[in-house]
Amino acid sequence: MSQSYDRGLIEDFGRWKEFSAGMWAWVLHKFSGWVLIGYLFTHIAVLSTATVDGATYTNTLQGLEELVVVRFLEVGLLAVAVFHILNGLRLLFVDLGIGLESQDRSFYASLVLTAAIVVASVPTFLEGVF
Amino acid sequence: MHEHDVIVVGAGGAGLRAAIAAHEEGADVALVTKLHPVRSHTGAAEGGINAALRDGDDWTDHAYDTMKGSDYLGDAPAIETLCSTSPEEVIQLEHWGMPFSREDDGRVSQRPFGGLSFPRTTYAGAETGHHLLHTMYEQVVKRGIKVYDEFYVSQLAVTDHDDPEDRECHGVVAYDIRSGDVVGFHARNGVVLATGGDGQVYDHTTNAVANTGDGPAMAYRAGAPVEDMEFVQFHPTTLPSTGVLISEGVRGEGGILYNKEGERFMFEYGYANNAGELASRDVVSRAELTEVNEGRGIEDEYVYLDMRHLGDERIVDRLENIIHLAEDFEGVNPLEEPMPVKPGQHYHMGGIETNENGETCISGLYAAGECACVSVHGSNRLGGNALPELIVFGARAGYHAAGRDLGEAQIPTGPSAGTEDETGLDTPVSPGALDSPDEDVAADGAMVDPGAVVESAVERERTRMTEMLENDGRNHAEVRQKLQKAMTENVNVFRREQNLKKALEIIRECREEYQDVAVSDPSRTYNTDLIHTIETRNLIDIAETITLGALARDEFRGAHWREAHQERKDETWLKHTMISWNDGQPKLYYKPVILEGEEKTYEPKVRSY
Amino acid sequence: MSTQVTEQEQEEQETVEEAVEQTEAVGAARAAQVDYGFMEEKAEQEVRDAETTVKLKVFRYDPEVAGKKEPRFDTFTVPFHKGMTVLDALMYARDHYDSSLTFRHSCRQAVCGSDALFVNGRQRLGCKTQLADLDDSEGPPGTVTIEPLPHSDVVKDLVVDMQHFYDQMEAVEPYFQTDEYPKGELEEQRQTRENREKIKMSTRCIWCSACMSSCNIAAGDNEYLGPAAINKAYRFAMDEREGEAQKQRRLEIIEQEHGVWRCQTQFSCTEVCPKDIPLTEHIQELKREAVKSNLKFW
Amino acid sequence: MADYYSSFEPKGTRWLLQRLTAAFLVVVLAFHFMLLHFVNHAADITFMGTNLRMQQAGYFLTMVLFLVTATFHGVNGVYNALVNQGISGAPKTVVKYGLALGGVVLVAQGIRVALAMAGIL
Ligand SMILES: Cc1cc2nc3c(=O)[nH]c(=O)nc-3n(C[C@H](O)[C@H](O)[C@H](O)COP(=O)(O)OP(=O)(O)OC[C@H]3O[C@@H](n4cnc5c(N)ncnc54)[C@H](O)[C@@H]3O)c2cc1C
Ligand code: HEM
Ligand code: SF4
Ligand code: F3S
Ligand code: FES
Repeated sequence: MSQSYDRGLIEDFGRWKEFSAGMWAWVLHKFSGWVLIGYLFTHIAVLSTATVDGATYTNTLQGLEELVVVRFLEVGLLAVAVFHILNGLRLLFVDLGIGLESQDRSFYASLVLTAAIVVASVPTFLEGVF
Repeated sequence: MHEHDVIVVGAGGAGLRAAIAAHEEGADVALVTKLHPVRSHTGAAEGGINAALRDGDDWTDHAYDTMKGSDYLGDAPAIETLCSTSPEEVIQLEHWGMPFSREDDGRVSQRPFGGLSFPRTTYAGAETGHHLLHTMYEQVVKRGIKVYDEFYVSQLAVTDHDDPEDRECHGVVAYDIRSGDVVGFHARNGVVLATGGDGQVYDHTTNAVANTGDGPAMAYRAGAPVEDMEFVQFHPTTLPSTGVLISEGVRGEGGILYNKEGERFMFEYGYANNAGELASRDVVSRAELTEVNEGRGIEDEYVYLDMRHLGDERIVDRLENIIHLAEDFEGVNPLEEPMPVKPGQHYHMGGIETNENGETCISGLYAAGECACVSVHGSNRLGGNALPELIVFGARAGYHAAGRDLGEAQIPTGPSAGTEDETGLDTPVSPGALDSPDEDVAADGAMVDPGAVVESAVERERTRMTEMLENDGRNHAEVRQKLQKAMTENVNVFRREQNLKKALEIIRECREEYQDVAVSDPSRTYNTDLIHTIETRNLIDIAETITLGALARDEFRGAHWREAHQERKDETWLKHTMISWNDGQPKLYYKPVILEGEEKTYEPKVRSY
Repeated sequence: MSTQVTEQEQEEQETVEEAVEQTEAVGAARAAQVDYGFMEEKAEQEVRDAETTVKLKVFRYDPEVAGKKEPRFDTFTVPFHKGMTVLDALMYARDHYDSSLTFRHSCRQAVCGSDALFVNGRQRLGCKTQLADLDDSEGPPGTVTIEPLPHSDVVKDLVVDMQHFYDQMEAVEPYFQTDEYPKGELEEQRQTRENREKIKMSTRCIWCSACMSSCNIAAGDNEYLGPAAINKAYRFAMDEREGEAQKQRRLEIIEQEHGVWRCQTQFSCTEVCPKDIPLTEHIQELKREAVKSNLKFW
Repeated sequence: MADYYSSFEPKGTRWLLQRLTAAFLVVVLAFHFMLLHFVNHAADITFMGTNLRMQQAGYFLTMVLFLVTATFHGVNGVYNALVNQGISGAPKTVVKYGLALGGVVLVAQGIRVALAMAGIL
């Protein structure tokens, strides 16, 4: 019987500023998961050149690797993958009921660790680009 | 108009139990309540439920303790019913899944409580009332009992025969808070009032904001007498800003009370040289107020309760919930600073007069729980005796209303049970209604069709509410505050004749001011302004009966202390103070206490512990 | 529940409104002239005398009162004193300035669960929130923003529709059921201390709906049981007095389509619960119990 | 309320499998990353190298298993996410078979690629 009022945006994701750790973790985990599965499809597509012949495969791969964009995308992929793995581990622990009290800290830890790993591997990834 | 066999008004412990009982008996029952059931104030009870469950304990001992605690103003048939039935009702709760605290052998735990000769207080952590309330609501859900929640009952549909004992109650009128609709509820068999306490009469109370004594006020105006209204229990340790209760446990563990000068006043000024802080509730409350009145209170308002010396470890171990209460509701960390405390209204022993079956003198109208007075508590309630009252008498009222034969009641009700009328009560102003008094009983005597009685009550209420909404005037909050303040100043733990009279004068003023109260919120939707305004009217009527009773009873018994009358006068005062509305001209009369029970006759003794 | 009003709902609403008209609801009159004279003067005096004051910015909405049909925020200045809670401040504002300010409250001690509100961007109980604690530094904050619970239908001002929450709570068969009671008069069922300890936190729920309001999943999926209802199921599933067969049945209930598997462990429910119930932990434990019992049959 | 009950409830199963595959992926993904991005830099990858690695039965099996698990984990994850988002009825069925098909195609193509890499095809 409610004479309800639609508060529209205030209601739904308009409140993102007030999101807490767990919510961000969820958003980012989703995002990273989708990127990864998307990448898996692309990846197999690219590797499919191997079915043509060895040279095409080598050319394609090396050709791609020469593109700066691809190199940067790879760093992004790494970030996404590392975060998904770390937060995935966090989620696995949460599922086992371990360390629930420090769930927010473990989320921040995954972020920090992801950043650290990404920064640390930039030299390797971007080697030879510039 | 809704129609059911039994209508239960109020869904706290008493109301829920009554509804389940009526349902068990096969009746079509509905709960009508202004709050959703789980919001009822029964949820606030912490301590426990008294029941003689164990070997070595016996319900007759419980009865004896209760009678003694009541200072011989309880009626034996009621007390014996309470104590003999409480064990099975408690086991019933356990069978419904209530999470009681447990012993090593898996049985329910019991602990000692003030005034009891055996540790028979069954409890569920520090939140017994919460569990009791929720367990019973769950059973209501299980049985599919109809609940009209957020329906404010504002009027009983009672016929208006001259003699209240001839009147019949056919239902209630309720205001649907969500829609603003005024609806009739026709009860084919009976209406059970279980509206709880009325602590809002005072400005400082452990009671909820919703505890406004609607039930007693409505029943009183419909002709059912109210009994022993002067007996109001005050709790000595409540937090000043909210009235939240700090349990006796703190003093039990060794907490100390001191005043502004840092003196341990219970000893220093000889209020209780033996028991000190552990003296009974009324003694400690009076001591605290004396300190404040004599200028030794902090901010002229409260005293300190200190438990720091017990050590953090012990406090955390035994009184953890107190730390949270003080922090959340007073902003004080009791591990670091003393807690401010002052006395607050806690429980009302008086209420609508009923017999052991919950019946009032109006046929078809029942009452149970804190709003009723069967009289088990007499002049003073023992801790842990209110919750058993809810389930024992709630169930009985429910069964009886649904038609179960519970045998002949021993306790007589109605003005005809009175033995003598008060003649000499000298009131400065005349109490009661200001003008045409008949507004409070529905229908004229000739009306015989029950449905029509309800309909006409609905009509009246609709008119009354519309008027309140359309009138211009002042806000009720002003009147309410004035009333509450007057009651706290003049009718609390200290009762002096001149103050009581002053209170009556102010109550009269409040009545007059209430005449031009208006509701500023014009909305149909969730108009709490309207409801609070109606409640204020009820508070005025209740305040008046408390004060009248207090003025009449010139003795010191249980929670009632009179300045010039410092002893219990058994020759004259072994009787209940009764007040009937008498169509707007309150009439005071008395009814003898019944001290002869089935089990034995209780001889008044000096109440010492 | 999201507050997106669907067309159908709107229609229903209109018919309800008509029905209300037919049954002669009282109200929707003109606004009476109400004199706050005394109270308002008193308030002005108190505000002047107070060392500190607090500004309440309160969400206002009423579907049928001109000027409130479009939601707005009203600001009230309230004198602050030590120990003052958000609820105290709201009551002060109502009693001294505007008696049409509407909110649910009763116990003032965090047991009735009626005053869960959205205070400064977080679900809290008004009565359990010290104004002083809303500020990081000592002392009361300048402005406190008070809104009704997000993701719920607003009925009026700070009052939201709780029906959906109640329905979810009642969907998990929230009542004790067993077929075997101990024989003999006045015999209670036995329960170990450990078991009572295990369910202890879960039994503390006061049905305030703060958790439900804070959960994004519940906001997006109207049928999701929600943390409080799942916690209620936990309270019974883990109670050894009900026995194994009942526990299986309870696991079936929470495994339904919109049951435990919907929970994405966002933890906001646990963070806002005023009774400190470890909701996420209970939900997770139920998931594991469900998996375990499924594997057992496999 | 659950109106039917089979001894193996699919919703819980998908949830469980998502965790189990995740646990397995942690290991192989880490291995994959180390080997192909740090030990052998991506830019230096040639068919020769790949071919060499893929000819080892152990490595080959690991990679195929990786593919199968990751595909399942990814596809199942997307499906779960959509179900949680409240998809039901016809779209749900479409998504279900669409994703299953996509997964199968991906695995099939992946295995074809793997075989080619190993020089078997
Ligand atoms: C802080 C505190 C601690 C306590 N501790 C203990 C203890 O340890 N042991 C013990 O035995 N006792 C204790 N008591 C006393 C005991 O809890 C109460 O006496 C008892 O709970 C009252 O229950 P009730 O069912 O009569 O009323 P309530 O639980 O107050 O219920 C009243 C019901 O009536 C409804 N209602 C009221 N007016 C209307 C209306 N006009 N229209 C419709 N519905 C209406 C309300 O919605 C509510 O549902 C304590 C009391 C307090 C305040
Ligand atoms: C070490 C490796 C990984 C771990 C530990 C891991 C962990 C997880 C976990 C626990 C979930 C479930 C989240 C939930 O239901 O709440 C998940 C979801 C998901 N994962 Fe992974 N994952 C890993 C690798 C991958 C890879 C390689 C892919 C890509 C193919 C992937 C794609 C996904 C997707 C698409 C989801 C669904 C996301 C969503 O909920 O929307 N993951 N992952
Ligand atoms: S679980 Fe906590 S937040 Fe949720 S309704 Fe219960 S008490 Fe409120
Ligand atoms: S916030 Fe919602 S997602 Fe789960 S952990 Fe709590 S129910
Ligand atoms: S008023 Fe009861 S919970 Fe806040």
